[in-house]
Amino acid sequence: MLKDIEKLLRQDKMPHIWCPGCGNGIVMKAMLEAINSTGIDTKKTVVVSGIGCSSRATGYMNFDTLHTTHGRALAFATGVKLAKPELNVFVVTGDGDGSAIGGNHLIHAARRNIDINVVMFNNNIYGMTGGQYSPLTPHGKFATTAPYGNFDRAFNICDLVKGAGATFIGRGTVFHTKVLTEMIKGAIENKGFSFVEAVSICPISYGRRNKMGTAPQMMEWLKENSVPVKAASKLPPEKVAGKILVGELYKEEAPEFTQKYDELIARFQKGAE
Amino acid sequence: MLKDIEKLLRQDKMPHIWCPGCGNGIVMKAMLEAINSTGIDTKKTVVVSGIGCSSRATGYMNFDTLHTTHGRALAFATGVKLAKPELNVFVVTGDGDGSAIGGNHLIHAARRNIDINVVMFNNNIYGMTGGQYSPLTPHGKFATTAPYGNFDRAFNICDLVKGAGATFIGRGTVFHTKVLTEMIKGAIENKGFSFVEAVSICPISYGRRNKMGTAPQMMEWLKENSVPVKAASKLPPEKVAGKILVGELYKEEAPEFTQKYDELIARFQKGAE
Amino acid sequence: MANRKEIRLSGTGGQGIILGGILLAEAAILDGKEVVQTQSYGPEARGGASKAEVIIDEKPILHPKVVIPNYLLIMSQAAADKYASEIADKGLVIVDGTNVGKIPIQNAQVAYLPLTELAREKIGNTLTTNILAIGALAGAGDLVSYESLEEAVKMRLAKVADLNIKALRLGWESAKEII
Amino acid sequence: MANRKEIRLSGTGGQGIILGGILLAEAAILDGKEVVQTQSYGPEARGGASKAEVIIDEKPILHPKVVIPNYLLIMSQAAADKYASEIADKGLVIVDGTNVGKIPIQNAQVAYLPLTELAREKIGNTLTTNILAIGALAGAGDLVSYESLEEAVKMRLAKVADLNIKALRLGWESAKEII
Amino acid sequence: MEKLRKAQLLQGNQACAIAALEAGVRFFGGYPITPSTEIAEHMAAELPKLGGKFIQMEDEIGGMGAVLGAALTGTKAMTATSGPGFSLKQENIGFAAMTEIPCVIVNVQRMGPSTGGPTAPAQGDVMQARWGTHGDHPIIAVSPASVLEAYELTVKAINFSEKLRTPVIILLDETIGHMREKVELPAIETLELYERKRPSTPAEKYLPYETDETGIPEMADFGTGYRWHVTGLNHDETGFPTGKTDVIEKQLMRLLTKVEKYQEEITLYKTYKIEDAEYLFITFGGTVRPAMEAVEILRKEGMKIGLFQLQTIWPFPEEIVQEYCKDKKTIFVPEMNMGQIRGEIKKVVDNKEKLVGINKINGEIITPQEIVSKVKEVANKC
Amino acid sequence: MEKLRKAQLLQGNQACAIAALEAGVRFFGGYPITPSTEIAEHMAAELPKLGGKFIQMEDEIGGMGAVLGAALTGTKAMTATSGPGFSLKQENIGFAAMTEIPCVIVNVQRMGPSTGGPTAPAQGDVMQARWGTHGDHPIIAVSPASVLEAYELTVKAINFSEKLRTPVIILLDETIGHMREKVELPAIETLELYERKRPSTPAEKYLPYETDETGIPEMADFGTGYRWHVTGLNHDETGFPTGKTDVIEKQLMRLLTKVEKYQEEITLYKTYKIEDAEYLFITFGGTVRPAMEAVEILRKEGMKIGLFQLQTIWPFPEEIVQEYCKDKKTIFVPEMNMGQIRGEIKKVVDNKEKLVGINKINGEIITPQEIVSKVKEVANKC
Amino acid sequence: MAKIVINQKWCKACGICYGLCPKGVLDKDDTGKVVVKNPDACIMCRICEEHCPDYCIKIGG
Amino acid sequence: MAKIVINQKWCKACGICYGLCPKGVLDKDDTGKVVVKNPDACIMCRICEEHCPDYCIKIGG
Ligand SMILES: Cc1ncc(C[n+]2csc(CCOP(=O)(O)OP(=O)(O)O)c2C)c(N)n1
Ligand SMILES: Cc1ncc(C[n+]2csc(CCOP(=O)(O)OP(=O)(O)O)c2C)c(N)n1
Ligand code: SF4
Ligand code: SF4
Ligand code: SF4
Ligand code: SF4
Ligand code: SF4
Ligand code: SF4
Ligand SMILES: [Mg+2]
Ligand SMILES: [Mg+2]
Repeated sequence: MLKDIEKLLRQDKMPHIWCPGCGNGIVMKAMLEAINSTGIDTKKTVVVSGIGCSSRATGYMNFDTLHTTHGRALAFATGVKLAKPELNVFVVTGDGDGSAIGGNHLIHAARRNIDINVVMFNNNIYGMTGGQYSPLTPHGKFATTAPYGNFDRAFNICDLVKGAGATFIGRGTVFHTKVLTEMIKGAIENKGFSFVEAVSICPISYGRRNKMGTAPQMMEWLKENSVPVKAASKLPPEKVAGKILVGELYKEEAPEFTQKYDELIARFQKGAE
Repeated sequence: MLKDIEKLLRQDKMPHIWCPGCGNGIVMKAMLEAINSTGIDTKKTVVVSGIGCSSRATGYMNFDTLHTTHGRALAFATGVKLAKPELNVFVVTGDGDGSAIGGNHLIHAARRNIDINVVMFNNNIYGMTGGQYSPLTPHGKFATTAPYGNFDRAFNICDLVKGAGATFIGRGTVFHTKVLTEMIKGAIENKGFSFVEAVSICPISYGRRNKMGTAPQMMEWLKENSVPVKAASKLPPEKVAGKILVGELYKEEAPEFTQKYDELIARFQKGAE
Repeated sequence: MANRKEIRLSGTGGQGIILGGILLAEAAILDGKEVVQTQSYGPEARGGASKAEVIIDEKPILHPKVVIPNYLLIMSQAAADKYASEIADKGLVIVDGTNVGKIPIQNAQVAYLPLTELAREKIGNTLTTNILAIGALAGAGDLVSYESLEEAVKMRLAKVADLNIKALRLGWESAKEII
Repeated sequence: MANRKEIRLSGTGGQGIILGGILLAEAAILDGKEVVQTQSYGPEARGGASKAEVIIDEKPILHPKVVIPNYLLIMSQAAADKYASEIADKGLVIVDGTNVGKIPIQNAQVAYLPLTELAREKIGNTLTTNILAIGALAGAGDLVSYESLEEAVKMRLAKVADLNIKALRLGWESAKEII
Repeated sequence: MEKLRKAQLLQGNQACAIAALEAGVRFFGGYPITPSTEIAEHMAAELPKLGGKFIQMEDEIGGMGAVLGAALTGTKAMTATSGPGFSLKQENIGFAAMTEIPCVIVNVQRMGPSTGGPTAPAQGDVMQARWGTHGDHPIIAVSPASVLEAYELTVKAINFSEKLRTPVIILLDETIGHMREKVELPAIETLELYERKRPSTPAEKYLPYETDETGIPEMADFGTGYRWHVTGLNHDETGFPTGKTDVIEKQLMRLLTKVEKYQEEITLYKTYKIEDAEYLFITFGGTVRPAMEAVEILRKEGMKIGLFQLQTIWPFPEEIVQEYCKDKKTIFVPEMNMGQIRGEIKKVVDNKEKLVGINKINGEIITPQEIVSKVKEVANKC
Repeated sequence: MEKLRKAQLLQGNQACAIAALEAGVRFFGGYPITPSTEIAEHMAAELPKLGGKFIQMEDEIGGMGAVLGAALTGTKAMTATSGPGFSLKQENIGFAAMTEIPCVIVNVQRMGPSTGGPTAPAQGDVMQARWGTHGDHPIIAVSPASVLEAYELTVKAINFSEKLRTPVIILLDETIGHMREKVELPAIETLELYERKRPSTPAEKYLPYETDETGIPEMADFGTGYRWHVTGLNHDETGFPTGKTDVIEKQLMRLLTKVEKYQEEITLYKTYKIEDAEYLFITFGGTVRPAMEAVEILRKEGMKIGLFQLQTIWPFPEEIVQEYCKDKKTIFVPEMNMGQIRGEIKKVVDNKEKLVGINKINGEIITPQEIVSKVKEVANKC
Repeated sequence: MAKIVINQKWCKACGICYGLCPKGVLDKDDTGKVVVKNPDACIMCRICEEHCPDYCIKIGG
Repeated sequence: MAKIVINQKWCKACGICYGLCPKGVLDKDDTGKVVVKNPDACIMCRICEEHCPDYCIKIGG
């Protein structure tokens, strides 16, 4: 509930810079809800972001926050987490920030299974720079650099991080806020690399150019085009094709990177005694 | 056969710089065999590499060849192919070059399904710089920067490129040269992004430190630890676990990037008439 | 610098301020004038005040930015708060009375026009407010000829020219009235 | 520069040339001398000629590279082809006769020793050829004291010290003989 | 008289993109970044109409790589970016310099360091344009001061890159890139365009880095049977790696001096009211026009001051600047940085005391008034 | 007398790594590259023994990012690379400068441009160290000329970075990095170490970019409840983004002048036989020792020549160099590049004619003999 | 009756809350900002609270 | 009899060919380089040709 998480918000920085109807505020709220409900020590929590509209979230979240260079949040976060494994480390990233320029850090952090929780604010566009296509812009959609429709194929970003080695993967949307919050909670609870795709809406740089209507209409669209992953398995394929699957997509147990490192250190310390 | 491909070799640059027993020469030979047997126009063939022992292969292959910066072969190759789609474009890369520093270009080229054939010389190590661990160095193995055993997890690089969108994926080894050649042929025939993992041996920077013996012994190891993918499905799981699967791993039909672009251009040209 | 006209259009992101500036600038070109158009961008400005500037002169324009405007359009309260204080003596200010309260300017002529209301009621579309506004400013300030401005609107907004020309003319005339 | 001893060890990648240089250098330190050790790296050098250099002096060493060696070890034909020509007048050259043919040096003393053969036959391990070689060079050239060299071998090659000390001594003595 | 097109309102970034297309650029590889994005957007819209290719790569490094790959096929290729992206491109810019691949990089400067002020005007990347990549290397950089110059210098930049086979940097700044103004572009048929020299020898005899007295090797398009090798390693005339010290030195010296060799042709500059000037402004890019306005103001007040505008910044035209500085009482250097060009002038001016910087780094363009008051402050002291 | 450890044979890269560990570095994030890799390898082996962390990242950009993340937790952090990697790190180095995160970057220079000569000595990245990232920014760079100096200057570099909250670059070159020589390290207990200042105020009152007269803000470790915000955007004292021009200017001016403010303390140099010198060498890093040898040779022949060694290269010690140049007949500047440091001296020397470069870029170290013959050639002309 | 606390100052008039409210409790004013029209109908489902991107709505005790 | 063409100049003595030859046709000399010991036994399987990293062996017509 809002009143419970107000303490986690830098109230004096509000209202935030996001456009009317931008989904970023909703995703950020889900993050704060999840953090609040898991009861992790907020003094020992660090949120790291790259550059983009979404990445500005760090400015509003009341933790130690780090707004890095474009695409590099996970590299910085890796340093934070490895240097001080007792910290809870989150990464806020956009679809451009995290899957275009930051794609390499994403797959390698996943590979290492380092205990970082990534929330990718996926608005299917480069919002901050005014609407260029991103690796998650669907085929055929319009963008300022895709004036004839995008003919890149989009990543299924959850498939990609799975191929890379992530141990927790979930997806929610700004319509499905409860699921989204649950997924972020799942990420926090997973001791390893966790990835949550938060499907968001950008009425200004994406919706407008693609004639998707107002923010509430985009919300409606999300509702109609999503299927809970559990339900999906019971539905006929044609009801699932092209739909956004929401919920927990993958989970696996595997050794965590900083823990392995600390075991090595412990081995030396024992040796020294 | 060697005599058939000698014309594709820059004889005056031989012998090559690779160490005694290095698998790179074998992989390069498989590439030349495949190119030769498919009969593609060798004047219209460009091979692009990054930096590493393996990436030096471009210096010996008698095409237009481009030895770029570390990790960037696919970016350059994308420019070559898109600018002149009639060219046959190959990328030679190492496990470090292609999956560490070059990982992002790899997944994005796969996503776009651009018609480039990537052969990754996987010796599980950074050979050129003397034996640091790579993203494909198996967990627990030793390297100069992993003096206590590698505690990174390795990518299954074929899974990764699959998650990213590659439309042809195959694997061979320097022991299984026929399979390797077949896979590269398959790559050439696929009109889209193709990826071939060539499992190689580096007796000097990897084998020695990991007590894997001489080059013929490493060959033997490859033989014993590989299973053809077709056979694998019929074997009990315990016979397959930890083994290198060789053969065609994935194939899919999908629109190719430069072709889509050319269709757009054609649309305009028609419009102009 | 006598002939140099420094124009500042201010409002809030999404109000079409920059388009307004471009139309004024293109009209000036059609009039055979020299012209420069600039704007202040900024992610910070999302929802906040933003501005577009136009300088029109007979001779080549050196410094391309408005130093102190002779002509000022204020289309939102945020813009008023930020820009209302800067205006040349004897300058002209047009304020969208629908959105903006009284502003404390003494040294210049200030005209309050209910621009948004006019657009809503008389044109039937508040999206034309910016066109109406530049019509008003240009008309009152004698910045460009009406013909050129209409021509500019026709070129840029070909698909929706009719509606916008209606708005333009309304703006132009309502300003002429009050001056 | 009178006391400056410039030593070049040349051979082929994998022959342990650099280790040899390090051992010489560490022995020189034990002798209380100043010493610098460098080498030429290069991926190009894989399988080709490579070199390690040591400079020993009584006083601080300024320029850290060999300009023209007084002492030269040649362990492979590739190295001979590349480095045999450069030697100071009255210098000393030791050639592994097992691997290298005659070299055309006139201005220095050249000793052909079957180093690899000695290592194979007398030590039973050709991997000790480099140790044998620096023993020979140090012995013939009076570069460092035997004790220091043995100490250096013990420190660096603790695990396989015995075999290597055997090789070292053999090298040292065979050189002393021929000089 | 010069043939001109009809007057139109154009943005600096747009003018740059239009010029590139008209000068024959048929490949653009980039990554969006404020305040350069309009260039990419224009390219995305127009290139396919001309049979050219636009690609938005995964990052700036990839954009630069793609440009170089395309250039090797014989295509004129370009990218555009701003500070953070320019930093990322540096490694591959060095590759272009080393391998002599023609290409043009537009850097629409914004305020730095780091993310700084994405939409704030600045001129802080002047030295980076020269020294951003590792190792000694040749580079050319030009900097326009108006929308028309953005057009003209882009055409020149492309010509220089093709002629000298070297990366050329166009240093726009936010002021010029985002400004719209009236321009009358030269008629297309009046453009003088240059294409890299293709091999005059058959494939068997082709030595890709052999040169005649021009110092510029001929360049074969990939896919035409020349089967040559391109590497960023030290290489010899054949293009293959070498470790031979004399060969390395020879190739590098040619590389480093080839730009000097054409310096006269490359050096573009303008002067303003300089004939009787006792005082001088030296400036470039977005600070030129406020400084010109300052000339006007100061001259009205009786000060004999003129202006020297560097259009070509790199290689720095030392001799010409020295010449113009010689008999001046004071030389004022307005820059939206802390004195990067002033540092270069310092190397050649006879008396350093005469050199005065007028610097501004607060995210706004320097104004004529600020320049005037600084000039007066100093001049009164003299 | 100074307390020293037992003499030992150490490699330059190794000495640098040892110094870093002894000066308290507990995090290393890097990516292998010749000729710097030994530093990473040493760190990988030793850090876990000390409870510190080593990570080999996916590339140099990531390495630099990880270092900055670690530094924010209060850990002294370092990376090492060479030219191509140094180019890639530039964007994040700018971030460190802007956000004032202490960190040390070792660049073991190799021959450039581009891939160049990976194992060939060169000093071609001097200007890049200063200007490699976009925008005006502060930077400190030191360059050792011996294995002992590699140790000493690494300790200094770490202290400078902590004290001034700024990235510090150690410009080794292949010569020094790969050379082994006898060294007697100072006893550990004699090291003077410096740690960044932690906040003296409680979290509620903490303004992360507020400063007293030191000009250096206090820095809270992440995870200690200070809940502060770090951004590469222009920011105010609170650390949050601002668009206010006066605030931007104030913060940037502090950033840019903080290094100058401590210039005296930062400026390290050595002189050699300079008392009666009529001629002077000015040099740094790997060219110092051949030049010293040249001093010896030339003095034997009766030439009164001395040597000034820059240990701190950036900020360039203009005044001191000017002072030392003043009464000299000729100033010779040996460099393994085309005159990068010479360019800086040119800015301050009274008579440019007196300045003579001795440059070598063929992949081999410059020799005393080459220096001597160049000196003679010039001196004979005088 | 449900307590509905609105922070109009932060409201950006996006329309999500009154668009999604299942009970027509919320509406817009002239400028599109949220107003409470029909508080009694509120069923405290919190859909508005959860979906307001601007942290303007608090529902309930 | 199979034609076995060896290019000793390029051979780096890695041992792969004579290690893998199923028929003991190939052997090493003093320096480890390949020599043909038993040409008659060759079954022309080309294993050696395919696996020689240094392009030293050609088998057959
Ligand atoms: C190195 C670099 N390249 C490009 C940019 C410009 N840039 C800023 S944000 C952005 C894209 C943001 O897209 P996304 O990550 O999806 O975030 P959104 O704004 O959509 O939330 C880009 C390209 C930059 N700041 N730095
Ligand atoms: C930007 C950059 N970083 C690092 C290096 C150093 N480097 C050269 S090759 C290489 C690794 C090569 O490994 P891999 O790609 O596996 O090739 P291999 O040598 O094993 O065939 C590295 C790190 C470089 N040349 N450029
Ligand atoms: S541009 Fe899009 S993503 Fe950015 S703040 Fe506006 S609506 Fe949100
Ligand atoms: S180091 Fe390894 S990969 Fe490189 S040439 Fe030698 S054996 Fe081959
Ligand atoms: S809580 Fe539910 S019913 Fe009540 S106002 Fe909000 S959305 Fe409407
Ligand atoms: S959802 Fe929030 S911002 Fe949008 S209209 Fe409702 S209260 Fe206002
Ligand atoms: S072809 Fe077969 S049998 Fe003949 S030599 Fe080669 S490996 Fe042996
Ligand atoms: S495989 Fe080739 S290189 Fe190796 S020993 Fe045989 S012939 Fe020589
Ligand atoms: Mg986005
Ligand atoms: Mg490898």
